Amino acid sequence: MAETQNLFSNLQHSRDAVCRADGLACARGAITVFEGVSFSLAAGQALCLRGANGSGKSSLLRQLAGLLPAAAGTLTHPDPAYGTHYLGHADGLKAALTIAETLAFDAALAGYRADNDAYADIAARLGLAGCDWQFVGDLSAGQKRRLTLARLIMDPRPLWLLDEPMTALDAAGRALVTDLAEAHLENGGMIIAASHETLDFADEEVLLEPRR
Amino acid sequence: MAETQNLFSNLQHSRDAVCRADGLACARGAITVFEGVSFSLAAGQALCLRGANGSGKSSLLRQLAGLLPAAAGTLTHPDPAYGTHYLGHADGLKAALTIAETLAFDAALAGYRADNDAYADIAARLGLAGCDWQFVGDLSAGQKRRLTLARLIMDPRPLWLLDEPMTALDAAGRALVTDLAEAHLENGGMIIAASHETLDFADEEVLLEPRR
Amino acid sequence: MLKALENISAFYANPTRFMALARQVHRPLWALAIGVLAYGLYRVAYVPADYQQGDSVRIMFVHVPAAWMSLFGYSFIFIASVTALIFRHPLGHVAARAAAPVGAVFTLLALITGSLWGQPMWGTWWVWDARLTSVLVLFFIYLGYIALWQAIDEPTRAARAASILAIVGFINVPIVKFSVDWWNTLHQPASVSRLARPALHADFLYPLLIMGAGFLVLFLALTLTRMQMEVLRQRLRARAPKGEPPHV
Amino acid sequence: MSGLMRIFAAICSQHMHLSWRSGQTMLAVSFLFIAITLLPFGLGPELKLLRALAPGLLWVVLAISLLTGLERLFQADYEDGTLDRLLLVPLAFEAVVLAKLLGHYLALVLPLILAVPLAGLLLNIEAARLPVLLAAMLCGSPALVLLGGIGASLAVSVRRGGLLTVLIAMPFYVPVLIFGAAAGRAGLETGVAVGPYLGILAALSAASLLLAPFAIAAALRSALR
Amino acid sequence: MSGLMRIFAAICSQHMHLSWRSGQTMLAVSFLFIAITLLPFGLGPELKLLRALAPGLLWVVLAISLLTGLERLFQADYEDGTLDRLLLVPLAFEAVVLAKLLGHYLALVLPLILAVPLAGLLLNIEAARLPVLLAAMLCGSPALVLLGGIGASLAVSVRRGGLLTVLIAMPFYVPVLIFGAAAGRAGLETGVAVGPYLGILAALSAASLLLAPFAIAAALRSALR
Ligand code: HEM
Ligand SMILES: Nc1ncnc2c1ncn2[C@@H]1O[C@H](COP(=O)(O)OP(=O)(O)OP(=O)(O)O)[C@@H](O)[C@H]1O
Ligand SMILES: Nc1ncnc2c1ncn2[C@@H]1O[C@H](COP(=O)(O)OP(=O)(O)OP(=O)(O)O)[C@@H](O)[C@H]1O
Ligand SMILES: [Mg+2]
Ligand SMILES: [Mg+2]
Repeated sequence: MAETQNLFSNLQHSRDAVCRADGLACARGAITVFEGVSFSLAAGQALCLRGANGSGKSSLLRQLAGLLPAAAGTLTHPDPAYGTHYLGHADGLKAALTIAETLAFDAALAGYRADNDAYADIAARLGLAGCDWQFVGDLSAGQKRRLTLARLIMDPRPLWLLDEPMTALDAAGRALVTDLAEAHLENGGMIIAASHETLDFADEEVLLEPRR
Repeated sequence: MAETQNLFSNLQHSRDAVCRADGLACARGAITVFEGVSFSLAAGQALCLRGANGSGKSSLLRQLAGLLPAAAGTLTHPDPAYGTHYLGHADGLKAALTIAETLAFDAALAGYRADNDAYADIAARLGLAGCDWQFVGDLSAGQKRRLTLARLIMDPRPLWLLDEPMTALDAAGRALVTDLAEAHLENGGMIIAASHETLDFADEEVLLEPRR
Repeated sequence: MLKALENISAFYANPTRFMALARQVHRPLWALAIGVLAYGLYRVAYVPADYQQGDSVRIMFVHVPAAWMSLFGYSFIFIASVTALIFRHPLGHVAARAAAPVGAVFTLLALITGSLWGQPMWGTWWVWDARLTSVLVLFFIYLGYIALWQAIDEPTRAARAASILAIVGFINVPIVKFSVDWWNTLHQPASVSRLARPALHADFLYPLLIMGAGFLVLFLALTLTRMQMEVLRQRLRARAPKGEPPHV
Repeated sequence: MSGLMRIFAAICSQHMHLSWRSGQTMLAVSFLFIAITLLPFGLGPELKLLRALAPGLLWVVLAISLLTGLERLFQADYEDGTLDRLLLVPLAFEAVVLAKLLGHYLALVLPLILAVPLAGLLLNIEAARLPVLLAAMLCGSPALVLLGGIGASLAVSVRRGGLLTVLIAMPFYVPVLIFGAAAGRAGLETGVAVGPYLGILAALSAASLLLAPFAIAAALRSALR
Repeated sequence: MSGLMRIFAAICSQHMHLSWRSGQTMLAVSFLFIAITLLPFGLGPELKLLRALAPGLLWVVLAISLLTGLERLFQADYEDGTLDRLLLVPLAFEAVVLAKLLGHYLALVLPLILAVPLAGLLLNIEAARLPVLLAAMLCGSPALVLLGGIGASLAVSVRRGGLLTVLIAMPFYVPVLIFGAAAGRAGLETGVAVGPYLGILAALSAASLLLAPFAIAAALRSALR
């Protein structure tokens, strides 16, 4: 995490934070997608959501981010507005901005401004070339995905919600995600990720079984 | 392939078809993404494109589909209008249609019309429930991906171009893709797929190295 | 009194109790609507032809109650939406959604009968008179509200969006009315004037009031029936096991 | 039905289906009425003035409603990858384009034109004059759609190219509007022959029909690169 | 600059930046001029008539250009996931909405209004009368943006909800248009006081400012479910 230390001196998250679900249920439209999901996560732990296609992993992540209300059960989690990163299927990138402009916006949403060298550093760390002229709309699928990781680096928040974090990434990209995740866990962060692949950084799993 | 045999009695593709690239180059914007790529593929063979993020795999597939012109070199391939399926990152699905309506459109683009039972069969084969009322916009990422596979089943074309075919799919979904691919190869079809994972059905690999 | 109202409303927040009540009420309500309307029409048939307007004055007995209902309908939607959104009364959305097309049809009826009346009275189907124009705008607000309900497939999302629109739109109605009045009194040429309205004779007044009452009961009956349909549809949806169509 | 015809029909009817499903058709018609309703607020409610301006206003409102709808004619298909697919069907891409334009015309433009008589009443055009206006719009509207389609296709690769569509299409609309409004006025004044105007409008439509599919297909192909 | 203010500024300026980068700003202004140019073709070129109608026409054209642009105000952010992100910033979502609306106003509406004097000259309004028109538009346009934003946010989860935006927003535009056009006419006739009209327009804007951010934030939140 050498480069990011220029921005944040290895910020430690509170060791008391928890993220817990108790008998959680999720309704989409008229359908109950899952029911009775419970888990508990303490600082420094990572959880991998598993389940067949359509079993409600993405929906659960949106519930944790406060974007989707719970149909039943209770959720305890950090205040999403300060404590949560949510990386979903939609990447929130603007095709008409350059990489540097995108990073500057990320910085501003984190409440600060850095100089161009810092942005170039971060882009290099993410394996992206042409920081100050490459338009985001021209990036390849994996390059876009890498760019979204910048948010995790630039804005330290305790809870990361990652929906299929390995999508479109090559081997180096996967290693990058794993590195970031491990450093985050060491600093006392929490991660909940949905994936169909094995995630090296996750120590626990929750299996969502579709209600039939 | 029991269900699809209702629609197509195991159509055999011509054993003479080839797909060949000779010294192919690709330019995007002012940048040459790759140069001097050559390969050759005969009926019944599958090729996996490999390469780091941004090395030009998706661009090469678009060239093969006739959507992007070659900057240099030659391409020999079946006429895209009759001979090629291209499944890219953009899925071409309409959120406001139901699954059955989507399948009916797929059938019509293949030049025929089937009855509702046939569509329900195909949806079941793809592991999708609620064929005649579920809106595509409400499907999960993996379910959408599965639905795009219907085109491969419903319209027999010799060359399949698959961009990251395993994205968002669970274990059953991956097995489904592998099954479809193997049946296609047995029938004399050709497949070129770009992926960061190992594809069981591909016997050859081409590595794209970014030109720096 | 307020407390009692609250209790009643809480009691019927349960859709099952509402449905039980509705089953008891809906036949008498329809009977009443048909009865009052029939009696009203009978009275209208015996109203003497107007010395100025001839028989076309009979349009009034449809037009005026329809116009009243257009305003009543939107107020009804507003109150139902507030109940649903702020007091979280589950039947509010159902009532608002059920009433919207009914109100819109009454508004359209007021517009059409007004136009039909305008042709013999003013020699034209339409004038940009203040009252007419504000009814037209009201009709558009209805249309937007209905379109919003239909455009969003997910029921809870549609319900929230529609109630936001209903509430904001209700604030807009008096503003439109007031601005249109001003616009028109400033610039309406004297050549087009509304018919001079003498104090209404009792021969006209009573049939009009009866028709008004009939329209009101008709509105309530139609809305209640549509509410029942809506609740049934929601139930079928909720009970549908996975793999069955959630909408009927 | 042959395979190619089935493809043509499927593309056309899918477009119509989506327009109807998403409420576009009803909304286009409402838009016409709302625009007609807004105009008197700006211009004042004098009937005579409105009547004199009515055919021209109706044409301009029709053109603007059309443009508003055209904006996303190819945009959605471009973004979600449907255009990629439609390039890989055994039908000439020009025919694919024509199928989409036809679907757009049937689903959105025709209902709009059929709503014009009622809108004309609001602006107080005499009922007897409406057939001429309607005929003029039927003759001229294909040109509006086809030429608007050129704008829509050129703007497609530009993100949020909506207003670009408008900017590109509007100059093409000028001749149609001039003759359309002239036909409408001729229909109002007895003794002025309407036929020549209708002929010119039909000729404009025919010329666009020959030209537009090729231009649009070429523009879309290059947008997909 | 404090963190929260920086977030507000970033959201606002990103919106402006994107509008400018994608050519929206220039296009909105061109749209105004093209619409103004098309109108005489539809209405016939009599100068006196045009002059009398000019303020009203300018208001109607302004309203329609605005609506055309508003349509996609939140749509792109909704589709690409930016709205999800903006719900997770340490700023009240109402303030986020206000930042976007302000960005939209500064990038698209203000340039449009500043282009009005030139357009007015094309329609032959006397130069001395323009300041009143301009003042009226400055007072009334925030209401148009804020109320249009309500329509845009309600239509956001609807695919191609563009025309729905228009349908919802237009009834709200009626009062602004009425008083706007009245102020414009009062500006043309000497002796009629303009002040009250401007006051009403400003009051409408202020009332919308109090109401709209809450309605929009609520609508967007429920769209994201
Ligand atoms: C489309 C055209 C018309 C519309 C939209 C319209 C609208 C309305 C409305 C909204 C009301 C109820 C107002 C209230 O009670 O506060 C009303 C009442 C009435 N209208 Fe019309 N009207 C139209 C045409 C006409 C015409 C042509 C006439 C007769 C020449 C007419 C005569 C009346 C009368 C006599 C009343 C009752 C007045 C009262 O109760 O205060 N209307 N109309
Ligand atoms: N219009 C363009 N202008 C400039 N560069 C472009 C343009 N389009 C694509 N590129 C560049 O072309 C390269 C190849 O992109 P492509 O999408 O083919 O990569 P890929 O191998 O599919 O990568 P991934 O594994 O991430 O999917 C990328 O580096 C991308 O930045
Ligand atoms: N608006 C809706 N109406 C009805 N059903 C919906 C709606 N939205 C989502 N669903 C259903 O909810 C289920 C859960 O979807 P979700 O995206 O959470 O699944 P997932 O576990 O992330 O799947 P994947 O592995 O494919 O990403 C799916 O079966 C989907 O069809
Ligand atoms: Mg998912
Ligand atoms: Mg790729």
